[in-house]
Amino acid sequence: MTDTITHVAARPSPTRLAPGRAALRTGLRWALLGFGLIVIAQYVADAPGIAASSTWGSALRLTVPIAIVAMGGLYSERAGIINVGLEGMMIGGTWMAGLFGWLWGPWAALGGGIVGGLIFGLLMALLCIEMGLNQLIVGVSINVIAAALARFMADIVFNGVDGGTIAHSPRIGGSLPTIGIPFLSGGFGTFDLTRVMEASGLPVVAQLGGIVGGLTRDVSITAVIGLLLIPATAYVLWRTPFGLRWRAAGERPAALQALGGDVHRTRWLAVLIGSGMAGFAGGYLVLISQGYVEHQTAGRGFIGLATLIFGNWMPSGVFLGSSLFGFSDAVGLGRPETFRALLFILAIVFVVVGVSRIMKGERRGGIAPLVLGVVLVLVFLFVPLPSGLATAAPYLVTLAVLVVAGVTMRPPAALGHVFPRKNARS
Amino acid sequence: MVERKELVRLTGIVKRFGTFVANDRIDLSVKAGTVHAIVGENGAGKSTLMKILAGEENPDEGTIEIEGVERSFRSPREAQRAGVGIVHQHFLLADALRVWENVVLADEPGSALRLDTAGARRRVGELAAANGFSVDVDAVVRDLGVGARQRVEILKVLYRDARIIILDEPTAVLVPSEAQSLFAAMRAFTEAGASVIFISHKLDEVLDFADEITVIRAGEVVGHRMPAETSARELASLMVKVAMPSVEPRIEPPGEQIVLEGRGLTVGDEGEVPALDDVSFSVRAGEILGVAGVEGNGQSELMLALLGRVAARGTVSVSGADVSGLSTEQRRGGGMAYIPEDRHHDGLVLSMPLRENAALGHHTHRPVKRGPWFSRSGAAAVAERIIARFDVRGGGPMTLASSLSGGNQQKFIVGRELGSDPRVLIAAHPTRGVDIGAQSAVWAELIEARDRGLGTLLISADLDELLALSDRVIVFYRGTIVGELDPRATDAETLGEYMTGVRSDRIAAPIDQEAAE
Amino acid sequence: ATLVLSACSGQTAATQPSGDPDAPKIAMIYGTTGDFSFMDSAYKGFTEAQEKYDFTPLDFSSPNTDDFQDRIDLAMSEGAGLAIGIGFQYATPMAETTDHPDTAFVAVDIDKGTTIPDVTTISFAAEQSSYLVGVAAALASTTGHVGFIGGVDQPSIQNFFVGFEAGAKSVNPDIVVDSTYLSPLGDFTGFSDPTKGKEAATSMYAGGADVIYAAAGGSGLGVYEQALASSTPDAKVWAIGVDGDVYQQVDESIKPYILTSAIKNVNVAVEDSIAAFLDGTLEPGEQLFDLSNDGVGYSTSGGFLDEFEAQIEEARQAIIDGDITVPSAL
Amino acid sequence: MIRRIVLTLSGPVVSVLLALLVTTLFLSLSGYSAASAYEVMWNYGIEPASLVSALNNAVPLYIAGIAAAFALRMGLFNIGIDGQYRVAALAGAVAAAQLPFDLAVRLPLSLLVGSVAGALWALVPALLKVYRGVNEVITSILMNAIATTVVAILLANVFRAGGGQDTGTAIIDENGAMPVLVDLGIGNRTAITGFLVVAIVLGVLFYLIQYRTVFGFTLQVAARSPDAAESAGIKVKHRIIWAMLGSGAIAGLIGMPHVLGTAHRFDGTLPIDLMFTGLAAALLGRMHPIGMAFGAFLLAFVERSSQVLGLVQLPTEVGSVFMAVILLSSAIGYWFTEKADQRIALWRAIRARRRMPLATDGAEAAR
Ligand SMILES: Nc1ncnc2c1ncn2[C@@H]1O[C@H](COP(=O)(O)OP(=O)(O)OP(=O)(O)O)[C@@H](O)[C@H]1O
Ligand SMILES: Nc1ncnc2c1ncn2[C@@H]1O[C@H](COP(=O)(O)OP(=O)(O)OP(=O)(O)O)[C@@H](O)[C@H]1O
Ligand SMILES: [Mg+2]
Ligand SMILES: [Mg+2]
Repeated sequence: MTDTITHVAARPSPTRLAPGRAALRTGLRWALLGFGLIVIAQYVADAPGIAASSTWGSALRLTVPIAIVAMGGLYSERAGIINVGLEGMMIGGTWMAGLFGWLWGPWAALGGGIVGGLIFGLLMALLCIEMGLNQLIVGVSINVIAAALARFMADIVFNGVDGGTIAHSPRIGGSLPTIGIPFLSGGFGTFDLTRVMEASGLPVVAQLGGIVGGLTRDVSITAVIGLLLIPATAYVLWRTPFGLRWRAAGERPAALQALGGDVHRTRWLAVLIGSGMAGFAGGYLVLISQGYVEHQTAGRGFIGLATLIFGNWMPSGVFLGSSLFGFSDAVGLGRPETFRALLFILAIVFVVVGVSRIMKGERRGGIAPLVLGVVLVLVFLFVPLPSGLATAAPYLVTLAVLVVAGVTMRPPAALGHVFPRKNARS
Repeated sequence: MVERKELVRLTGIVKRFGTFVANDRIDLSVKAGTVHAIVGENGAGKSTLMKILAGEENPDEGTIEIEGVERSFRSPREAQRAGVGIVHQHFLLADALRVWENVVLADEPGSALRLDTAGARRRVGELAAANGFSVDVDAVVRDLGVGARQRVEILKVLYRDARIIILDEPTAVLVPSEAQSLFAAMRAFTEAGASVIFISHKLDEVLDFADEITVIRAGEVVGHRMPAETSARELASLMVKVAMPSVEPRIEPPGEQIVLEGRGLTVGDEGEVPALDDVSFSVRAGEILGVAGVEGNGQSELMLALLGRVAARGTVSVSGADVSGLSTEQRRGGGMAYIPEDRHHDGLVLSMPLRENAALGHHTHRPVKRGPWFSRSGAAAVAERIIARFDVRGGGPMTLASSLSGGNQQKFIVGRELGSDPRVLIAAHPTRGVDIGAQSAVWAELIEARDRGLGTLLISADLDELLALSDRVIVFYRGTIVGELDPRATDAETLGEYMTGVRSDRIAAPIDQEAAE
Repeated sequence: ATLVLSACSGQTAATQPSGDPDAPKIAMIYGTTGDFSFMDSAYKGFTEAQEKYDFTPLDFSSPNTDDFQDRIDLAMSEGAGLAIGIGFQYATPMAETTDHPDTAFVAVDIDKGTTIPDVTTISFAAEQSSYLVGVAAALASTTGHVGFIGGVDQPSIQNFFVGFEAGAKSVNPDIVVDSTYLSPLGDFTGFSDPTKGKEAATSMYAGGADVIYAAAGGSGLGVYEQALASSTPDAKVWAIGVDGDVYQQVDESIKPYILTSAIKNVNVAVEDSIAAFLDGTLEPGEQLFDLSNDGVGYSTSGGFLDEFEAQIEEARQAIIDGDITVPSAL
Repeated sequence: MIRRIVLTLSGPVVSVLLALLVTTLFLSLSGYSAASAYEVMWNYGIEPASLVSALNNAVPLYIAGIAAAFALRMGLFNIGIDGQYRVAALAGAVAAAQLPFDLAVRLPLSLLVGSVAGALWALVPALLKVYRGVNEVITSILMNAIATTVVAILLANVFRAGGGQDTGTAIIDENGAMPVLVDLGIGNRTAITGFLVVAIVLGVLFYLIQYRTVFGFTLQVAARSPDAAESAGIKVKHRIIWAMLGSGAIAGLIGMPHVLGTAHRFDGTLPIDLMFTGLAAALLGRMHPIGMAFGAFLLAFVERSSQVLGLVQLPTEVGSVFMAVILLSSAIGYWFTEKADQRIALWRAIRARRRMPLATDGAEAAR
């Protein structure tokens, strides 16, 4: 997660998809620094939670729905359609996943999630692309309608059925398999090395075992699918003809049209795929609670939207943003000292970033992180944190990183622009 | 001339927008291997006709024949398949995408699951090399200058194997050297058997490079000429009922008082090669100081620095008073006026009516500002005055700026900026993309303001304009002034040499520059 | 999809409430059902009463938090003989509505010790039931470490924690009691976010707690699911439910992990007041639902508490007798 | 002129009709009787007490709408209104309860305190946008969540005065509360809140600032063309900050009717969703001060009248569905009327041309 700090401004399509040598080296350096800090923080703050497999497992599971819904947003926004309706699509996803899952089991729940998202994606595409209505209005309306409809329809469909009420669907029987890496985290009934490492209590070894084990043990297949959607999307975006047209539709639709591309079809596809993904994220939540629970999206659609912007409309950025969020959320749910440990890590990273920027001569860019870092150090040392603060951990951390990162946001140039079907003038 | 095969024939093309007839029974025939120029005033219907040929608009009547086969294009794609390619008047490039991506867009090599990136880049690179275009295929379009962008547009056409290449006002934004290489490329296309349809408001180049000329007025074809048998004067009289723009040699010399002065102006972050490097100059009352230079050599930065829109080192003074510390608003209040490079980008708010546009820059004082209030009637009166005095046609104060033609938009801006009786005018490309009627009008206004004592800094890519209007010309190259010339004693060729760095009066400057890189 | 939906729809268009027109009208005014907690419980009491007694129900629910007064007025203007308000927010508007000769008021889940003239106030000693499940948790814990997950960090939920902690400490003074709230005061997502509930439980179980008391509405579902997931053949962990008997509500696979539930009989309170109103015995004044009158309690479904029954019952009796005073956050 | 008026009016009318149509369709498909639902809603809605209540409840929606519109007209989507009014309501409630002044001073001061708190909360996204280029949507979303937590902590540890389940701040006595504007006295509870005056003043101010001042003009220019604005000497960064500050200051007043008029304290259970409903009102009213007033009233009316849906055994959610559909159909309604208008204009022009002699040609028509 510390890598976010180095996350640079949006670049146009990468010349190569896999990170280059140099990028790998910097990545590795930051990962090592991060790991070192975690080890130190664990002892300084006396917080075993910071490197515990449970925390890292939670972080992964909390990251996934945000990452997926943000990727869904990426689809439509990269095509030029602002998607404020992600929350609504996600709600649609949870509802339909509840229905499908109840009727036909967990796999169907995932399909149902997609269907639920698609229903609102269709609406959005129709209104925004075909009719050219204001995309903010449509997005806001979709959120309001989805919430209202979910309850209204739950009253009709789930209420009165055995095990269902207006606020939840009957329980979904069965669950999807979880997997682990053989011999590392006990996948397929093999030996679980990381668990032994974590239990050993040895410095470095235990932490490594905790982190790796947490990230790889008993990972649900939905999470795997969800996370795979990120590189898959990156591939589609940068390496397929559709991806090129998709980006062009969001940057300069008139250019696409003039070359014979179909802007509307591209936008339709992007919005539909995106809404399906938002719905899928809803399905993911439903499989965790083994059923639809009203309001269970809990604003994750909006967090997804924030993550999408945080990630600068890039799949990699979305991944970093959502992991940052998911990790701090997991930490916030844990014991107070774990949160203090995170504070410590952030403080040190900010100071390092600040100092290195100042040494490189970027005085103005260096001051903010340095000051923030020093303040955090002081807070860590002298200020008892109010217990309630932990619930805001992910928001505070994200905000702090935004203040420090200094990313130049580069939204798709035609984001929000209506592109009429006929007589289009650029 | 040998009789050539007919490649394109348009017959009786009619196009209506609502009740307005943009093309009225137009006939046009283009022969293979020729450059066919189309001229006509702004709004005559040239672009519309070309869009019809390129499949972007459907004609209401009439037929299109390509190589004798009648076609009806339902989409740009069908036109491309038939060999028609168009370079739009306003570039249609996605800024955030790379050059090769812009070129192959919608005709990507590879399969649906895999874009053949390497192949695409190679192909585009080869095309560029074959046509003598020096563009980096991996460059992001955002970082390119106008000339390079235009080459990308042409690459798009070539990539699709067009045999009928439409260039809609390609030279409006090019400096002479760039234009020359464009003409060379055009020749190469025609020699390879393609036809070029070429729209321009610059009659000289039309006469020089076209094989045939068609004149359009108000949607109708009003004449068809061979360059050898006609003159600019005749073409102009066919197009519009105004005289060619011309400037009388000035009788009175400019005044002595210095109204605008820059000292050591430098723009650019520390540690980087500055975009504007230690530039000093002065403009006297009643003088027009021309600035020549290939686009991207610091002229834009100079304007922004003078206007106070970018952080710059050095000093700017207006009528002797140092304004370096003042905001744009204060500088304008102190008598600075500005005709921007790109009227759509920062000259007008296209989605607002002329009334509001007239108030731009005048919003700090009466009659627009009354107390804290925005006076609608005051602004409307200003707009009325500009419209009347500068002969802006196309609407009244409540007309949206976007619905005015380009030339009229330009006249409106000139009128707005001169209307406040400024002491200093910074004017960039004041007649870019404007028909000759409007051009005459704008020139006349600039001269008249000059004679009233206005000091003008005139930046233009049109060297004829520079030479005709300026009292002195300074040349920019790589952010510095490399020469100061007397327009009466110099010609476009010499200017070009300075502009491209072949000549320089700045001692040791080229070496300096090289060292800096 | 709509066809399927209307096919399984249980509702029909009823323009008028059923029952004879002369029957007394009883209004329940409340927020919205689906909180997995006292709203649902109250609604259950209301619907069950409709089956048992003859009256015309007026069902006034609203998700808004600024129209409590409106709903009281509505009940009165619709001619309700009895208006039951669910939630402490009804205390103030009911106190301010002094003139209600034709409508009796019942306010459910009001703070202990609140008396409003001409209003029957019902309060629950939730800390007492929480104390008992705290005792149970401490007895069942093998690690000497238990946990509490609250939905929203607000006094009514803190009250559960206070009682729980006191109960656990009464058995084992050295016991560690973790606590987490899923969302801050004013943000109700903590009651409906099973994903977060589950992750909070994950972290608590991993931290060594082997019994978790979930007072978190719908988020509790995640905690129960996690009890199953965190259990290993050699180390079983438990979850404790709240409000109703959670053992009866969850899936078979989870039942073995539900140690007990702290019960708060809001439905009984609603049903009782309706019955009392109908036979004319409803009196204004405070009614306390506590252990002594089985207004609160704990469940024994599943039989997991059998071995500790004596100790829990002893504590229960001590509370009833006043030998133990359970601390309260209210 | 008449055409313009008819057109402006037909937008909302078409919207409501459309919303009725869609909701009816929904109810019928789900096996409910829509007619009976509308009937009870209408009958209850037009009772004097209901109308007054809708008017009172429309006030915060209207203020929220103005707050949203104030930023939207500058092209900023202030999705942080939620957090801004939450923080402001706490600050205002504390001020109204504690300030040692008479009503005449205390009330305006408390409102001011709320406004300032809201503006300060909005300043964070504004500064981050201007100096760090961070999109205001993301920071606003974060600031909302942070507001909830910060307010909860402050309430629990500093300002809480209530006991038991009451988490509220100190009670605001009549020296700090908003007085009733006028009690119509037609039936029970027909007192109109004094906040109506605040709303009207805000509406007028909004109109004057946005539509009539040079400042409003510069906002518009900065929103539509930042470069043209800069060239004309308008500092876009300053406009962004002022627009967000203005929006936040207005947002700071959204919670005040509840705090100073209904609950007489801040208790952490502010009405939720005021932001989105207010945004809906703004969008319904096309961000025009009068249009938004209609929009806010309409939404409040539906909200109030859906309280009686229980009488016909319909879930209250029907009201929410209806409101959501109205919002959407408002957009569609305007779309329809605009299309219709274009059609009519074209048709008229063609007719006018036919009647004219063919002397003038296309070129003239273009000019
Ligand atoms: N999409 C459109 N809708 C309505 N009218 C249009 C549209 N496009 C063009 N016109 C009208 O057609 C006329 C001709 O436009 P066209 O673009 O062909 O002019 P042009 O000859 O290219 O002018 P210029 O020299 O300025 O480029 C314009 O005056 C305009 O009024
Ligand atoms: N929205 C519009 N409705 C009607 N006519 C329009 C509209 N936009 C542009 N036009 C007309 O279309 C014609 C051509 O438009 P185009 O975009 O080619 O600009 P232009 O006038 O040629 O500008 P420039 O001179 O800068 O190249 C203009 O004469 C203008 O009057
Ligand atoms: Mg043109
Ligand atoms: Mg032009």
